[in-house]
Amino acid sequence: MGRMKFLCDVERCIDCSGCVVACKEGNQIPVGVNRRRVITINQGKPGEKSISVACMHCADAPCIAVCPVDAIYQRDDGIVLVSKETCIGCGYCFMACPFGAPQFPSGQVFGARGAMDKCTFCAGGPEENFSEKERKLYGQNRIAEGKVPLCAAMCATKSLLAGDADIVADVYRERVFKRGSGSNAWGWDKAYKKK
Amino acid sequence: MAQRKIRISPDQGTKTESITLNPKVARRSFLKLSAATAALTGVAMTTRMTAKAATPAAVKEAYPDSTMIRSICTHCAVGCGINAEVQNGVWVRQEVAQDHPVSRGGYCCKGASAIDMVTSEKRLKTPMKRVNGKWQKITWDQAMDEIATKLNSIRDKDGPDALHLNGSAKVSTEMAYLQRKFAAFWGSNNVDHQARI
Amino acid sequence: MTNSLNDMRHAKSLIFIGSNAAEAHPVSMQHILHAKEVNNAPIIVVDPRYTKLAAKADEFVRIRPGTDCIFIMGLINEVIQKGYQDKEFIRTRVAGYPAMAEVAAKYTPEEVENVTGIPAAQTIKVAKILAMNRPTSLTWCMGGTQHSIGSSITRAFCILQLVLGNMGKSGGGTNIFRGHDNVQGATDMCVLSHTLPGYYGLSDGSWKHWCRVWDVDYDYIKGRFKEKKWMNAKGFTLSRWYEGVLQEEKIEQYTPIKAMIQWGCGSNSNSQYNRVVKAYNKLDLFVIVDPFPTMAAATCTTDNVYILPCSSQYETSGSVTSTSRQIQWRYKIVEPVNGCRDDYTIMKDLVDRLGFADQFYKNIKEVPEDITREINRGTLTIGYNGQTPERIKKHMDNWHTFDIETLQARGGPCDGDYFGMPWPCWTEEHPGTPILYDISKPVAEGGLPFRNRFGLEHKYIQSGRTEDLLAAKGVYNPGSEVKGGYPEFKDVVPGTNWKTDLSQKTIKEAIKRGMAPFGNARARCVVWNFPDQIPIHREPLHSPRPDLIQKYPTYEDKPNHYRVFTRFKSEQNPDLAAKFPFVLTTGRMVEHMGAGAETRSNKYLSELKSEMYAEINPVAGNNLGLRDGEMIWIESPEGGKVKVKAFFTERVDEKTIFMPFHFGGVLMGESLAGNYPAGHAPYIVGEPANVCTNYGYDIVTQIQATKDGLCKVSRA
Amino acid sequence: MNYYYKVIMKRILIPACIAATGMVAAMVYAGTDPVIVTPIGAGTGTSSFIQMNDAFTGDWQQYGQTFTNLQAGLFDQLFLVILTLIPAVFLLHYILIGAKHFDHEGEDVYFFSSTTRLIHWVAAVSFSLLVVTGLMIIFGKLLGGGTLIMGGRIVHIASALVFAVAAVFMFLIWLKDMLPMPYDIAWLFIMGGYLSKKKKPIPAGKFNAGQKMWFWLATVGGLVMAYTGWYLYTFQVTTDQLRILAIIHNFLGAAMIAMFLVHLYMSMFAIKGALTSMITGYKPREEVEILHSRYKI
Repeated sequence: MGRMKFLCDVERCIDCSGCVVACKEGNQIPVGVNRRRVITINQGKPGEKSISVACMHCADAPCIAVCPVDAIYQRDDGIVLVSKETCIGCGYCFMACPFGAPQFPSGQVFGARGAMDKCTFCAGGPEENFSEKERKLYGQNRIAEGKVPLCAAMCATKSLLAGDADIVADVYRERVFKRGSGSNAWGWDKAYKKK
Repeated sequence: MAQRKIRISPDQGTKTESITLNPKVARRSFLKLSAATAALTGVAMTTRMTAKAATPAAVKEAYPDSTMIRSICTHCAVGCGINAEVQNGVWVRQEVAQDHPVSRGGYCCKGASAIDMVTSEKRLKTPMKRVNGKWQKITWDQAMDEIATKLNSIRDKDGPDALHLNGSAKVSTEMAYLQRKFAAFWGSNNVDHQARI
Repeated sequence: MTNSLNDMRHAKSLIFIGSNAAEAHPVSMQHILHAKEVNNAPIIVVDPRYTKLAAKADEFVRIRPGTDCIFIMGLINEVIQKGYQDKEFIRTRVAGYPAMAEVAAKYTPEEVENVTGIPAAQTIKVAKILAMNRPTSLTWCMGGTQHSIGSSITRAFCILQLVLGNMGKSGGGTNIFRGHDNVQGATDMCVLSHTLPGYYGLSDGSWKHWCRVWDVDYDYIKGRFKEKKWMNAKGFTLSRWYEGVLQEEKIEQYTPIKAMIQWGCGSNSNSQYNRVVKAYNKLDLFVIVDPFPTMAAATCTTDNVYILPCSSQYETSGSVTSTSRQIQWRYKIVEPVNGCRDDYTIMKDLVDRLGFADQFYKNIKEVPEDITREINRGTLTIGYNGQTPERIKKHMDNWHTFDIETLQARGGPCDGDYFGMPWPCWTEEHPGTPILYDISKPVAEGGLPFRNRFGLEHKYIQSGRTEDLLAAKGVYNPGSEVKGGYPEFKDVVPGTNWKTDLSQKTIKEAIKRGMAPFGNARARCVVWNFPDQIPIHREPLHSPRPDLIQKYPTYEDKPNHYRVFTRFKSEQNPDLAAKFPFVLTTGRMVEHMGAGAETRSNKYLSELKSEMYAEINPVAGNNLGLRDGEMIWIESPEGGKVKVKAFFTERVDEKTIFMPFHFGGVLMGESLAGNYPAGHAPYIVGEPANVCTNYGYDIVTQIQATKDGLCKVSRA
Repeated sequence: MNYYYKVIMKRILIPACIAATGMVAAMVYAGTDPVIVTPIGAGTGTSSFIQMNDAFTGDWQQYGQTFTNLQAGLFDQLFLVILTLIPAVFLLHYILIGAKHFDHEGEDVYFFSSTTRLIHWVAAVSFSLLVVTGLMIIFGKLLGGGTLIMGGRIVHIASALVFAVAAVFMFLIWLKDMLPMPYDIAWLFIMGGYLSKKKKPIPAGKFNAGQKMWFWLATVGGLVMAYTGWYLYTFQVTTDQLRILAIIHNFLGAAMIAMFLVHLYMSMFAIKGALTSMITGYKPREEVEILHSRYKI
């Protein structure tokens, strides 16, 4: 059983924002919504580290637990998706998320938040695969095409890994082994430890 | 003009497995990504990106009848490969050039939005001329006629060295060559490009 | 680059000087980090700024801008003092080494510390790291070249690699990362005012060679010039063409510049940009050819300005040469959009109307393939002759067959070729040369000795013996007929040499005999045709260390430097540093490119980095009473000033201000957003940093010195 | 779900404390600027990971987890309990003790001025909408979410604006009568006399202690709700602050809904004709003399 996961290799991330723009351009996301972001700590000092983060598609996703309308659901391959037509934009998922993944474009009335938008692992949404509606609401459905999410595929230094958890872990383990040192994968304890 | 259309068939994976679907998404049957990872191993940096359809019926192309055309990113000199998915003469999607030997599908933020060079709303649409401090749209013929007339009169009056041509490192090698050749045929060495700075 | 990006995977150590690959060439980091992870290669970053690349480095060396030469010469000295130098390599393949070593001996680690600010211990440490981890890949970019002694600095880099014996080796080499996507190709085609395509120069022989290639009469071309002497005279350059318009400095040309065509060139990458703007408004005719309106369009207040919307490179086809000298083909993805026209069409339209189309397009019927063929025919010096359009396309179609480690095709239609046939690619069967000056391979398989560029006249005293420039006995590519140095090939076809024999028989003959057409020689440490024959340090024109000017003075003023008087000594004023206490340096950021016309017209990139800023150290900022995020004025000694946001960061040290140079659309505090054609102003505008970059040009190349100027800062 | 349940049992004290101290905390928190990157000295792998977490979402372990646990397991149940238990108690009260009847034929006292009534009804309508739409959001999954609930959210925001204004006016016009008095304690001891069927004068001024409690909750609490709600609407605070604000909003909302139900029962069922007084402005003299015995007519 495949289980999709993200992993950002902190040692390799160079803060080029390739993943961010790949996601935005590929899924035609409005300006202001960041499904994926890169942050840098200790900028300009020794110990500067960057990391790219989006929805981690957690095993026991807090967002699903707090959603008052059950708009968020998890597929069997672990991908957490939101139904934009069910979402009411309350923002609880944002408060529950350890990664700051849920994003809210401005809605029509009072500028209140519209339906939540977040990383789909490039797996579209609950609409029919490749339908115009799916593309408009959620962007590409690359998983249905058998392709890797854009951010990971376009990562300049192959820092961001995405895909079957076992393979991602293998690749990362191999890297850490080659380096002779290294730390754990960032975010994995929070996102995936419960299963 | 050269326009070769290339079709690239995706790598076929070896592993395939059917999966039980979440009741919520039961009506969709999607692919099992046996190794859907853009991960590169630390040793070989090879890409394992294999996928196989669960059932042939489930696979419907995102952009039917599209063709894949290869190009090279126009930003920096690394020369990252670009796979452009074109449907009915429209560039619909920038695909990942995972098998390009230098970039291995990698892009920085500029390269990841290469398609924007073509789709940007800010692209100029017609030749323009400044008249009384205002930009005025003119036709190509008018623009080229006026420019050529003025160039010729400057050449006659002041000589060929009264023109300076700033060429470009953003054009193709062929075009760069034409720019240098143009200066030679025009009769001046006043030609230069960004490599100077 | 002598090697390729992929070859950097084999480096055992990497040193970057004035290069921020993580921001300027992010994808190259894939290979650089591979070397770091797999080979445990230490990465040394020498930069005034703690860049994003430095964040990945093992050793960060903070250097004062403009002192690269003395640091490298100090390293060379340290290498020699400790006996780390590759004695065999120097004996057999390097010329002028003793004279160079004598000069380097002056640059002790302590002197280096005094001038550059790098602790002596660190210089010693870096020398040891480089010596212990060979081969070293050395990379520089504009941080190494944009100085008044840029040409000396780059030569120092090369000499360091020669002394360490890192040239012609996998994992070694001098790997200069070029900036724009086709800056290598355009440079090879010499859109340059001092040479004809293929670096032939401007001599009569060169003109005659190219007239043969173009199939036109030499006299016809001569007739196109005002007088013959202008054919051989270097023209104005991109960095100082505006002096030809303004005439504020003495120009050496019979007429001022009256007309300007700016084709795919964002203007705000020019230093002294406010003076460039002045020149724009003095022109009788100004034509801008670009897909996006550049800042040049917005700065003009006069009429007689035309904008021609050309298509992007994705809407046309042609070859492009990457920094690894690989030639790749861009297929046309879509037809030009929105009524734009591609470059070739615009050129054709123009040439037709100017009335020399029949001569100009004599051999060009199919565009662009026939142009490629003409390039193949004429550009013999650097081996552009094997890369026929058919072969380039074949490589593109089969790029998946190339091995990532060696870049050589394994099987398939391109079997044995190196990706993109890195030049020199001597014949249509030649696989390309992946590593320059590599004598471990036969010439026919991509090997190459050093070029015998300067004949046999010059002699050196080497190890007590007098030697010419040819390589020592025993240094040759496998299969070479001559087992040692040999001069270049000529008179295979009588009256021609390998560079001018259009039948290419000379080249083929050389390859057949296992030899390089350009001979087998030594690399020079002494360049007798440069003002400084051996690289020495000279203080920047605007030096923040007045006490050093006496000891390291700059050059004498140079009249007729690319047709314009250029100040050196008269510009170097020791009193300046008191009034302008900060060193101003500029650089790239990853989100934008060049002058930014393209990237600032991209909504996603504009969103990522939407404001112009100046990096200032918190200590310096607090001493000036500034707050982070406050607007400040930065002023140059020439009177250029920009109003930008202060960004407090420890990336820069307390004496340095850094600005990215991609912004435009605002000039000295005034927004020009309204001057763009309606609806085509970029999403974001900002002050161009180059309004503030100082006067100063390289003595040889006239590259502008944007990295080591002075400035002062005040609250806006 | 089970997991969260356990955690709630363990952590029931923490949220209670937060709710208690939260109002003050929220004021302090919401005033500070959101910090995106906290530069702390060079870190080892682990410490830089902690910094990264902070940069993304603040201290998730402390606040995020608490919010998640409360929202996932407690809030909807708390509201369910309030919505069922309180009406059930009142039903019992209605059956066992029954409503109080006062003589509506006799003399009436002019009790509420027209301005007062207007403001009351503006507040009442907007507050009812807030309650209804608030409950719609809380029980959104029963209604299927989507446009209906999204619309509910919009109405919630709109009514909140109206209510916030009305609450200020209510506060000003009733403040004098709503100040706590010593006899309010006596009122509380006898539970306002609602547990007895006897018509005995009850110690209360113009408003009794129960009404005072409702007043303070509705006005001050309402303004706290408006304040927290404003940030839940704009999101212009750090994530940690948002979490605290959301917790306060929910707990306080629960309390307000509970008091709202009490108020509804009292005005519509427990005292016959009480509703009329807020419409006409007149109360029966007998009612005033019994239930508001200290009020000088």
